[in-house]
Amino acid sequence: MAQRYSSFQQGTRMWLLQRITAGFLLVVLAFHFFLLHFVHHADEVSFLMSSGRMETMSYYSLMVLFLLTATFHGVNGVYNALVNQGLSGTKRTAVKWTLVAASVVLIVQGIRTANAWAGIPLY
Amino acid sequence: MSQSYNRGLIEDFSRWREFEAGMWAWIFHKFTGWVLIGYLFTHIAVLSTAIPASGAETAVLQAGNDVYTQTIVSLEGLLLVRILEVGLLAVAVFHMLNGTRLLLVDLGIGLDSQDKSFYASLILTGAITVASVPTFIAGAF
Amino acid sequence: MHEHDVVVVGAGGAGLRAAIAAQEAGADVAIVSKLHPVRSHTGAAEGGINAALRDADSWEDHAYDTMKGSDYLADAPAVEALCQESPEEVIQLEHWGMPFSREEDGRVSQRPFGGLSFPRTTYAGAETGHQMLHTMYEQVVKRGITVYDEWHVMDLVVTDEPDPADRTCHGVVAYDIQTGEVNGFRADGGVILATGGMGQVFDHTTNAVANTGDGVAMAYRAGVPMEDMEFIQFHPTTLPSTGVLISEGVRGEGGILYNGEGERFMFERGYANNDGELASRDVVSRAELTEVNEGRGIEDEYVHLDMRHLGEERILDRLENILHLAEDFEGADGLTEPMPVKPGQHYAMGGIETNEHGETVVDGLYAAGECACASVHGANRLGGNALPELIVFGKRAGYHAAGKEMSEAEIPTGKNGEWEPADYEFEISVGEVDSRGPAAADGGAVATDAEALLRTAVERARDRVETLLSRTGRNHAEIRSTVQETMTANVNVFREEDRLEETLSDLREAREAYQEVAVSDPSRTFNTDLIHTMETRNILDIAEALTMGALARREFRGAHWRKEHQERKDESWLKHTLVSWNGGEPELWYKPAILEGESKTYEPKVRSY
Amino acid sequence: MSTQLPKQTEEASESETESDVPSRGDERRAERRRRAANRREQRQAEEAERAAADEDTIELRVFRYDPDVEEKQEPRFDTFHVPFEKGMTVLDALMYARDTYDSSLTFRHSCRQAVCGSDAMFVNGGQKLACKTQIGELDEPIRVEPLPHAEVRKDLVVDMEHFYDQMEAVEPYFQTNEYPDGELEEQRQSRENREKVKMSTRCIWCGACMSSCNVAAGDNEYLGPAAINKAYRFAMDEREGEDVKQKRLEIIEQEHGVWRCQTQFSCTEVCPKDIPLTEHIQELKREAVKNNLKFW
Ligand SMILES: Cc1cc2nc3c(=O)[nH]c(=O)nc-3n(C[C@H](O)[C@H](O)[C@H](O)COP(=O)(O)OP(=O)(O)OC[C@H]3O[C@@H](n4cnc5c(N)ncnc54)[C@H](O)[C@@H]3O)c2cc1C
Ligand code: HEM
Ligand code: SF4
Ligand code: F3S
Ligand code: FES
Repeated sequence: MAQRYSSFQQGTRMWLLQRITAGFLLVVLAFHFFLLHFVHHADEVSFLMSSGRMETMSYYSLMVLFLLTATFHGVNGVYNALVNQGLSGTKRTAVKWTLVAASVVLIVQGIRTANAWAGIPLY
Repeated sequence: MSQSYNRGLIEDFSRWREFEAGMWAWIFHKFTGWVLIGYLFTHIAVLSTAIPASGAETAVLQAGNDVYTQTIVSLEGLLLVRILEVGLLAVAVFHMLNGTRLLLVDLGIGLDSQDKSFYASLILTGAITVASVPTFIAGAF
Repeated sequence: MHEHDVVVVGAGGAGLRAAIAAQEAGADVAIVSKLHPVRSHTGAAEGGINAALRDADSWEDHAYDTMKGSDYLADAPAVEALCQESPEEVIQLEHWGMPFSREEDGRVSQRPFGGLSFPRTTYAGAETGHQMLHTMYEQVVKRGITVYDEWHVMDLVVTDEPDPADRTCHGVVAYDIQTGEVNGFRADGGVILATGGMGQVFDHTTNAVANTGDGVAMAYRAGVPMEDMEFIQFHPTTLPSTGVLISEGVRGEGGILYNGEGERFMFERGYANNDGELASRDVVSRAELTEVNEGRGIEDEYVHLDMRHLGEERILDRLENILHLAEDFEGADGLTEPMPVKPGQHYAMGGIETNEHGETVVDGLYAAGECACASVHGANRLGGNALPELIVFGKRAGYHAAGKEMSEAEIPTGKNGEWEPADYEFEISVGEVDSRGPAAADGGAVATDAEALLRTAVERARDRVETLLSRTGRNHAEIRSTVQETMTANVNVFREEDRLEETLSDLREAREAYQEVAVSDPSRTFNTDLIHTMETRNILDIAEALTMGALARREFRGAHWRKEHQERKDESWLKHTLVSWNGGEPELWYKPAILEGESKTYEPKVRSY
Repeated sequence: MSTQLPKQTEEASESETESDVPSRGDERRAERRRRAANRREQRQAEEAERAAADEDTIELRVFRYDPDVEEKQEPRFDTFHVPFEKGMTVLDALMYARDTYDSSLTFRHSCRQAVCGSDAMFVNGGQKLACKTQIGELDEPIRVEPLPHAEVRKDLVVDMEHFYDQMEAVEPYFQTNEYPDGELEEQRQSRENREKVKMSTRCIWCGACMSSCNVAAGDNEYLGPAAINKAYRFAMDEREGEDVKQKRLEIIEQEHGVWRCQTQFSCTEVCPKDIPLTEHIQELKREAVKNNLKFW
């Protein structure tokens, strides 16, 4: 028992993370929808309004976290679905890294966008 | 388990008719999950127009003539987009509700009424979607 | 050709236990079974396993109950072995993890059962046999014992000496159901038959479709006598369409039997004025059939078992599984309607003659379980005594075959002890129709060295398969149902001389028809048509020997009721009936029952409870 | 109607034991065979017609396939008309069809009382034990197929090897490091604990659950609900002790173990023994997580 260094096996960790992110997303996605469709209606959206929200540090970090968790949750979900359908071997490795690459692109692009609003010059 | 040939070809058995709640839930959850991640990519792509927009003059921004605002406004002006958005809402709401159901199942809560909670998710999704149509369509005409 | 020290035929409770024991004793053992082990009919047993586990109980009491229950036709050395070793074997099962029902203090539960003087029936819910079978199969997996599943054993490979006592068994020939391959299994240590019951001789039985008594018939044709075949236990409450057993629990809780006229016949017709529905199995079975035969049955077939008056609450609490059984297998709702029931064949007390170590008269051939007759059940089996028989005698046979040192057997086999020829002349000829056809084989072959013997046996089996597949002729299903119908009509709970004779002639006809049997499915893959055809041959042989015994035994003992002979005749009938194949000309003979036990003699008393 | 194949004479005499050149005797026998086959066909046709005309018959559509027989190499469906009786099960109907119309109709069966687990099939689109399924509760025509996602051997018989392998992959036998000292002394087990494992011990290895699970269909190595349930049966048995439980958790936590389950619930729906499979799988997932969290 004690000699198990990695306390969490891959399967356990991913499974648990998928649930934890789901729990988090549940709250944030609800908030997101509420804010952007019910409080502010779709036809009122403009750069400045987004920008105004994004300049608040808490909102900014919440959105970045939202992006990270959603990306993980979604991509990991897709990966699981494929693996469950019997994806294995080299194909599986290929798919895995493609998904990782796509996630990185998504996250980078997302953060750049957020920065653009927040006025952080890193984009 | 593998199968030596496709037995489905011999006769269409409309097997899905026999699917039980849990199976439908699984299929819908998959479908909605994929739609959501697909949308996430699209969403970020659209929002990225904010990057060039941020270089625009304040006046331009105030007038809403920047790339970002223009993109959004023109998109939101399309009825199709509005309808798709309602669909997206439905998909998201179902995924959230059923996701909650799955989280409960993972915790071992309410396994006996897993079918009822699936039907509840469906009904609630429908209700929420219908109720939010006015909000979503607002200003589209 | 496959080679192992010990080959066990059958993977029910007896076969699995034998294999485990042989392996423990150091032998290289293989199991050959026509069903995957977990599909064996041991899984159907519900009630429990008798074992004297508690301080207030003793093996002696268990032995006494068993002898009494057997109507003094069991052999005391076997009964005592059963009762002495059952506790240890049950604890062994517990140590292997079998999920027994438990008492408050964590010990295994025991319950009372008919004919027992102490509640010593150890059980696991209403699925004792299932749990036992699976627990033992788990041990087989753990030990890595080789299992050839879905191999149908066709024949034993036995030398051809004139006297069965000089013969030696060298292995078996089997047919691979999956591929159609016929192959030999050589076993120099021994072959253990554990092929279970023979319920398919009757058309209404609690037994599985696979219970065709193959082992008994194979051993019979190889020269081993069949013992006490006329003793068949019938269960009074089985569902008419499938034979699924409705446990005695329903009557125990107060369920009532009604005939077609709505009479509570057990009382109103005076079958059992004191006990009514709770009279012993044979009494109730006979009462039900009398009602049906006299025209007071329902649809001329069954009677009603009604439990509605017990109330939904009580039924759901104590008899819930009965509701499911009636619903699933009969489409009847026990809460709103009475359940149809009729007597069904349940258990064969007789079988392959063995001693208390499972040895038969043929060297290197063993038998254990329901196919064997050691004999522990005599004329009537007590509920809960079959499962311990599987593990006790399965283990003994396994040890013996693997060469473990065992005590000297006290029960003689074959004509090695005291015996007398039968005093009965059959009007109908019995046995092989044409003793020269391939099916006539005596189990023997003209070679002496094992290798050659096996080779010829395999060749002969291949020929048989080829012949059956290539010719046209009758389908076995008609023949099988003829046998089953006549047996059920004439040799079940009621037996009268004329009708038994009639049955012998029906069987004769069926045998003649079988000469022309053919298999219409030409496939080599999973040819169940072929398997069933071979099984039908076994059913025929068994049915005949059974009927012969029933005709010869002119008394009423245990499960054997004769219209002309309404009492137990201890002076002349404290003896076992044996039928030897004799190369196709069955011979009936008797040997005395052994009533002297280790320290006491079991004096026959009137069997009343 | 009757779907009995005319007997393949060539096929049947193809065995090595018979000579290549047909002798007169062979011809005569072949002729006789043909006639017998014709007679049988006729009889069956009549029987079928009679059955079809009868009000109270049911229509059974049965999947047929046999790699060994030319006419059956192409999978197809055969129709049988079987007289209906109250209480009749799908198995009874199949047996009737086999014994009356076509003795080559092949399916596994033995106990007829839902304990041997031989006859799980795909009936009207659901995994069912044929012997435990009342005809009266089904819509007609009744379609009977072999279990999906398993290799078909012949007609309704599928290859169970893979299922058995999975069952045996979880060390499905009791293990403990300590036994009670006394002779004839049993291990103690509380009633609660026996109650806890009770349902899981009821599995009859029918394979219905495995066949219904889409994840198992996609991932051949997935242990599957029945094997996981088997592991549950031991992992939750208090008699085994903590260290053994640890080992058991490691088995079910492997790559193709519990994490594969996507809570489809179809296994639970089809299990003829009403074993709450999904619940057991979920409980093992939580056990595994808890077990791992201890070391964080
Ligand atoms: C419904 C029911 C309830 C019962 N309840 C009880 C009870 O409560 N208590 C009790 O003590 N007893 C009970 N019995 C009796 C007891 O269960 C049986 O006597 C016992 O299980 C028989 O076990 P076995 O190992 O001899 O045979 P089985 O378990 O029948 O096994 C036979 C094996 O032989 C194999 N086989 C057969 N023929 C061949 C062949 N030709 N080639 C290869 N393999 C072959 C089969 O595949 C199978 O594996 C009950 C019986 C029934 C039917
Ligand atoms: C709002 C709250 C959400 C909850 C409660 C939730 C819950 C879950 C859960 C529990 C699963 C795991 C299903 C399983 O493995 O059995 C899952 C899968 C998945 N989720 Fe979510 N989710 C949420 C939001 C999202 C979002 C925003 C996305 C998109 C980015 C997403 C995409 C996916 C995908 C792709 C899967 C995999 C589906 C599959 O198995 O094919 N989810 N979700
Ligand atoms: S768990 Fe249920 S469905 Fe699965 S094999 Fe066991 S009995 Fe059959
Ligand atoms: S159907 Fe399969 S996905 Fe899980 S709940 Fe059952 S194992
Ligand atoms: S025949 Fe045994 S389970 Fe159906």
